[in-house]
Amino acid sequence: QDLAPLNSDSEPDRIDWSQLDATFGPMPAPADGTKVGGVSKTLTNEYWRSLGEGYKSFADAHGVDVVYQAAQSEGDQLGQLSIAETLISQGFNALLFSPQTDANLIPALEKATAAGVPVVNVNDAVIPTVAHYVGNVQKDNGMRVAQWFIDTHPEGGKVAVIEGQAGVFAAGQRTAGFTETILAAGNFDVVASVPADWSRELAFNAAATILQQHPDLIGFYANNDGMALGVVEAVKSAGKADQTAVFGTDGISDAYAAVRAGDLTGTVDSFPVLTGEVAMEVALRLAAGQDLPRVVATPQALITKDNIETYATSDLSALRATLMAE
Amino acid sequence: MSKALTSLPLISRIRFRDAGTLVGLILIAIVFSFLSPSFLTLPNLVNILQQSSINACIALGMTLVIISGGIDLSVGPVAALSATLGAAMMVAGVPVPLAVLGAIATGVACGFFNGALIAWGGLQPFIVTLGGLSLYRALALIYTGGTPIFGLPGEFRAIANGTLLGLPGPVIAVGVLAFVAWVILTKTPLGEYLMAVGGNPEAARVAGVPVTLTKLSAYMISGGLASIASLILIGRLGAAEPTLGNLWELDAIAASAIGGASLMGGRGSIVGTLIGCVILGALRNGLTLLNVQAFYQLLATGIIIIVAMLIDRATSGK
Amino acid sequence: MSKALTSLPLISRIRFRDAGTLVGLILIAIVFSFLSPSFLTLPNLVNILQQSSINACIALGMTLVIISGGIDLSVGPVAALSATLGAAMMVAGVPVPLAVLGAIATGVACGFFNGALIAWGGLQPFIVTLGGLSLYRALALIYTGGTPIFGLPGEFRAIANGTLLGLPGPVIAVGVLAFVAWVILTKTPLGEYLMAVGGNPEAARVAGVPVTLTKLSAYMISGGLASIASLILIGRLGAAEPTLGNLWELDAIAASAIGGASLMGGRGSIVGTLIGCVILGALRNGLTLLNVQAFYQLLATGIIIIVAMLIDRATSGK
Amino acid sequence: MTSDPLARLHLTGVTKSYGPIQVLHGVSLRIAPGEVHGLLGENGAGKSTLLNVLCGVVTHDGGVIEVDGAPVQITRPKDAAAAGIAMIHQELQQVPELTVAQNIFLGASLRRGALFVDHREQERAARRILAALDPDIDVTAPIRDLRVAQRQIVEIAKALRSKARVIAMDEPTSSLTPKEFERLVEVIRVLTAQGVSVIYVSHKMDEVYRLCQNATILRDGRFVTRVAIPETPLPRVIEHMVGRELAHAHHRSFATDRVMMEVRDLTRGRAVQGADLTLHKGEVLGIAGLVGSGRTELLRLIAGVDAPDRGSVTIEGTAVSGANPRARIRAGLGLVPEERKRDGIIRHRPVTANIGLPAMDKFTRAGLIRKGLLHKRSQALMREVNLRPFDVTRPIGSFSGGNQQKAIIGRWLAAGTRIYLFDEPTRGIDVGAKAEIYDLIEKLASEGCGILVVSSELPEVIRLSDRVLVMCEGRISGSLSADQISEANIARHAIPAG
Ligand SMILES: Nc1ncnc2c1ncn2[C@@H]1O[C@H](COP(=O)(O)OP(=O)(O)OP(=O)(O)O)[C@@H](O)[C@H]1O
Ligand SMILES: Nc1ncnc2c1ncn2[C@@H]1O[C@H](COP(=O)(O)OP(=O)(O)OP(=O)(O)O)[C@@H](O)[C@H]1O
Ligand SMILES: [Mg+2]
Ligand SMILES: [Mg+2]
Repeated sequence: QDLAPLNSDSEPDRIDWSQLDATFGPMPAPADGTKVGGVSKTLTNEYWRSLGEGYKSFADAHGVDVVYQAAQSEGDQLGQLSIAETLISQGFNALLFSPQTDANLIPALEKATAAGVPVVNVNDAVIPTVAHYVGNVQKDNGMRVAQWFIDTHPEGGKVAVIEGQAGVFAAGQRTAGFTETILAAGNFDVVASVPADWSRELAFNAAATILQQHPDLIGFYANNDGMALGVVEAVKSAGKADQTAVFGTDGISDAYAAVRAGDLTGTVDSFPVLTGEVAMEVALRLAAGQDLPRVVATPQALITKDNIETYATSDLSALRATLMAE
Repeated sequence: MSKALTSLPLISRIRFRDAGTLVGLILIAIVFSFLSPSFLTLPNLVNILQQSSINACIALGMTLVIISGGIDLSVGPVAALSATLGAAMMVAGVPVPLAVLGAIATGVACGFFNGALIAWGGLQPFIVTLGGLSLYRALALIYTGGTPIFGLPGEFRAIANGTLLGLPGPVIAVGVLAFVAWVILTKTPLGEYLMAVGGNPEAARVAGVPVTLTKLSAYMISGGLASIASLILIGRLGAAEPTLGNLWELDAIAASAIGGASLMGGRGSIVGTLIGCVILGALRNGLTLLNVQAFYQLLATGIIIIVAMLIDRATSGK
Repeated sequence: MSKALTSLPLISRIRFRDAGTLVGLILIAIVFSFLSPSFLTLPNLVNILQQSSINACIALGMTLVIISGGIDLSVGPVAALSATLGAAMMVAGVPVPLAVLGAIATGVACGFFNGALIAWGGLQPFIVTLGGLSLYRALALIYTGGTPIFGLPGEFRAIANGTLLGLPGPVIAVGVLAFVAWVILTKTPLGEYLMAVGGNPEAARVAGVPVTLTKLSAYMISGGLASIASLILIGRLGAAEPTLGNLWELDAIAASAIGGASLMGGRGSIVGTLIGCVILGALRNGLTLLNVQAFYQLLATGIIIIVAMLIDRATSGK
Repeated sequence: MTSDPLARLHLTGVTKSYGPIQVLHGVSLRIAPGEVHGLLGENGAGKSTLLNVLCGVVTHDGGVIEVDGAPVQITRPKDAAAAGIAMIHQELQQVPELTVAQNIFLGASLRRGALFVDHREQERAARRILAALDPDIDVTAPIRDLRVAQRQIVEIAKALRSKARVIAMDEPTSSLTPKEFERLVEVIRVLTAQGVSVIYVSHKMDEVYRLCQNATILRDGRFVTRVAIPETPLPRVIEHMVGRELAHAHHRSFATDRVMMEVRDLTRGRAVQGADLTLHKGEVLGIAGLVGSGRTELLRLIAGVDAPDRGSVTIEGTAVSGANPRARIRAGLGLVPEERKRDGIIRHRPVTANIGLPAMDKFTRAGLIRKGLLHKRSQALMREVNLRPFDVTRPIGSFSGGNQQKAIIGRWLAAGTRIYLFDEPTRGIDVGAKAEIYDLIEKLASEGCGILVVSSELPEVIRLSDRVLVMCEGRISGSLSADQISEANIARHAIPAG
């Protein structure tokens, strides 16, 4: 059957991760010798490594083998395609793809589908024809930060966005979520929205320039944590740490440390390890023949100094419990 | 008889040169086939060729440009721009052959723009095509608004996904293009002009070689091949993204250099470049088969590029 | 008197050459100051200098390498490797000066490795440093496991964040380094050797120039400057990432080329390169001030690189 | 000015400036069909520039060019070819990776159909052209594998390929031996008999007297006079060129018994096999031989530019080893290479930099170059050899070939070299400067330097040498002491037996 092009943020056929057990019963035990292959975007970013940890911890718990491969660098689209194609020919029971772009893994997806291997698209870029997607709602990410500003600064003010690489889905959605929400509040002004290509250095430079021009800026929203940490340094060296809030995205460990230290105001954690576990669970359920909704939404939460200890736990089941409770 | 004798050295010299690159490929193949049983199977070899075909298509044009003493860093963005334009035409209902021609014309036009700045403007190729790298990418992004174009017609995709005699369509297409490039380089005046312009521009000018036209042709061919590569890719992907073609220039330059092209110009070989592409393709394929972690893949890529050059240098003499 | 007369053309020629680049800078500055009132303010100009300083530091080494007829694509990864090693030492409690020396030594060692393959191995600079681009990046990633190193000592960070006479520490540091590079290039035998080796390596060898040592020095200086740039960066950011330095090589090459260095070797100027860096820095700063949308920033970057080269060419004559 | 119906080529009032420097001031030239016309003048007089104008390599600022009475516009090399003008360039203009045949037909390749180069036909034609010049050249070999002399012959062949009505030859024999010159004479005879006109530029006055009917003399870019060659005695011609008469000097010897350098069993492939030689203080040792006999290679081995397979070089009692020119230079040795453009000059750098290169330490204090000292010293040296134009700050590439040679020689004087290896020292040097260089060599000898001179000009070898070694097929085939030196004796050893 032909699937409608997927928009992971708005697809109606969706389920929240917390409802999986309730709706479809407990995980069926995987068959002996089940192998799952994962193709990640890159390993140079903690987010994707954590995702792999999630795959592995869940797979280990259920006696499943995982192979987790990544392109040599972010942006290496053809390299990732080669990796995916090479994996398919090795006979996996399910595949987890985190594509570099919306399209670069399509041939691999088609090959896998033809071979009857279920493919789960895990986060970030979205293959429009994919049958199963696991990940957070990107747009919601920016909306949460915008909401924080609306709540804490009822008087409004100037804010700026530091964007990721031009043309990347997640960057566009996060920025749009933030900008639309905060502008809808009426009394906020997005005075700058410029790209820093996921680079801490470029983010630092852009933030320094923006602060120079708008000394009364009340906050920055950065599309990922690396850039946010660069912005934090620029804010500190401009002596505006008290006035200017800085938000990141992803919830990497350095961001947690910076939130604790009071440098970073907050980050939208999308819980990569947990996401990895959920994705692996979805893959195994599919391999076992279950029929799941097209999108399984994974949790995210705005982490600030106030609530950080609730989420900063290495105990995954405790974290699961906390998030389930929300 | 004397003629046969005198023409022998040239042939054997050329073959000898490419043989150096071949030795590198064979060594890599031997190592991988020992480490992974699936490496030396027919489907995997076809797979390697298929995966190398896009890089090969780009590298053919790159080799001609490098021989002419230049470099083309803008191939990836040129590919993206022509792919998105071509795809938009197809989606808008333009007949496939016309859209394909349109895409190729776009690539050739970008190449013309590069070539014009270099040949007439007298600017350095590196910097012109570095500017082009940003420029064409920006045009592709602006044109598409940053979103991929989906829904390419099935008849178009069938070409890229078909097979002939067990070989995938892209491999055959690139094979034909390589043959054409080889003929151009070794059998036509343009090939001589490229060698002359790259080898000794002053001598070329004095001899009445149309230096400007020659440079223009090199960049236009490179642009055209970039758009053909992008068509192959979008045929396989079924979608055209404005971000496609990222880092293509580096792979293509690496393949040309491994294949014996000199970045000082005047030297290079189509056969060598093709072998270079397969070396890079086999490398990536073998490392994935062995499930080598990404960081170590990167390490291996770096080491093997250098080792391939060393082997090549050692076997091909000075 | 005759001496004054005969030496005049040379001086005016050099000044004239760099003046072309300066014209480009002034034009860009005029355009931006019309479009944004905050562009031509003192704090913003200092800001531009500060933001250009890292690229300038890299570009100094790049210029020397380019003059010697080579190219160094590996500067970014070399910076990442030395930054992460240096940061790890500091975090482990090694005294700051020692850790700084260690970082610089790492950069110089990487440069030595590049230089050795090029000078002794006879490989092409482009391809050696392309291999290095993967190799050093992989080493930095493997060493750190891919995670940034935080918690740099405050005394170290104070250097990068301090100011002297109203100028930020990095600007002063790079200014001093630029002066040293200028002296090396124009006043020392090494400078003469670099020009000779880049201009005609064979003739240089016959004339007794220590070609191997000269090339080695160029790459070692470039490696050392890359690590100094990375130290400035991590001092400012407070963290050393294994992914830092991405695409630094392109900015540095662009700056050198805009500043008049010829990628064929034998020609280039420190002053010109510095102006080139400020052009690129001003460009990025101005586009941010104007809040230009991402795609159009990319477009403007491409166009301005090309236009800067055209202005430069037009004003500096042939 | 009325056009002369008899003239094959008529130039009037040609001017040319490079930026502010005017190098041609209204030069005129007239050549009849079938005439060989000499174009004479000192280094830098503007001969090459004039020919380059004629061939569209540089565009002139003013003046008229008429071919067979019709004015022609020449702004590109193609225009010159269309007007039936071909040229042999002073600096070899070849593409190293292309074959001999491809180089000969570069820019005018023979086609098979409209699209393809007919390599076979080109090779056949190239072989036909080369048959008269040097049948040993392999037309399918890439140019980079050829020696200088062979490459110069290829350069000649390039000009002969087209059916030109005028062939401009800019020092076509600067690397050739008398034997090859004779072949060229034969070729020119055939051409002129067919009505082709030849402009012949050379500093070898005997050649000019063999070939030319008339000559035009330039000085400092100005037309001086036109002379009928056989009727005008050589001293008159030289006076027109140089502006003064040259004293005819005789050989003086300063040779001593003290050994400066010993070369034993030096061997590299087939090019040089078991060469032994001893050079004494104050001695000028000539090395003669045919083209390809291995003289250049021998000097390169001695200078450490190429690595020998075996053998030793001992300078002042100390053995030097390895292919390391720098170590030889420190030991007091210097090579003036044959192929100036490839092995000699750094084009974009000023004369001073080119001079200072080997002996930077002499011009350095506390790590910094003493530019003033280097400048003064360069000026002093260049005044001695009469550099034209006298501006040591100009890039060396903008000087005429002969003046570049003077700068390269000056480099070793500046370095305080004790052992000079001259490979074709006066190649491309005008008669006046030639005398100056001979004087210079003699002066160096008188100061106790040892000098090796490789030259294909026998009169030069005889004029300069205290002793002559003759090379043949890579071996030293004969050694002639002062009283044995003669053209006949040299030729006897130079020609391979059998
Ligand atoms: N590209 C250039 N730029 C500036 N000056 C130049 C250039 N080329 C030649 N000249 C000058 O033009 C003058 C004439 O040079 P030309 O090469 O024609 O001399 P020539 O008579 O051929 O000398 P030679 O016998 O040494 O070959 C010289 O003074 C030279 O320095
Ligand atoms: N580039 C080269 N490629 C191949 N063989 C060479 C090359 N250079 C020199 N040879 C060989 O070395 C021998 C000696 O050449 P060399 O140039 O030393 O002779 P020469 O006497 O100086 O003649 P010339 O007048 O041509 O300079 C030649 O016979 C040739 O076989
Ligand atoms: Mg001349
Ligand atoms: Mg010789």
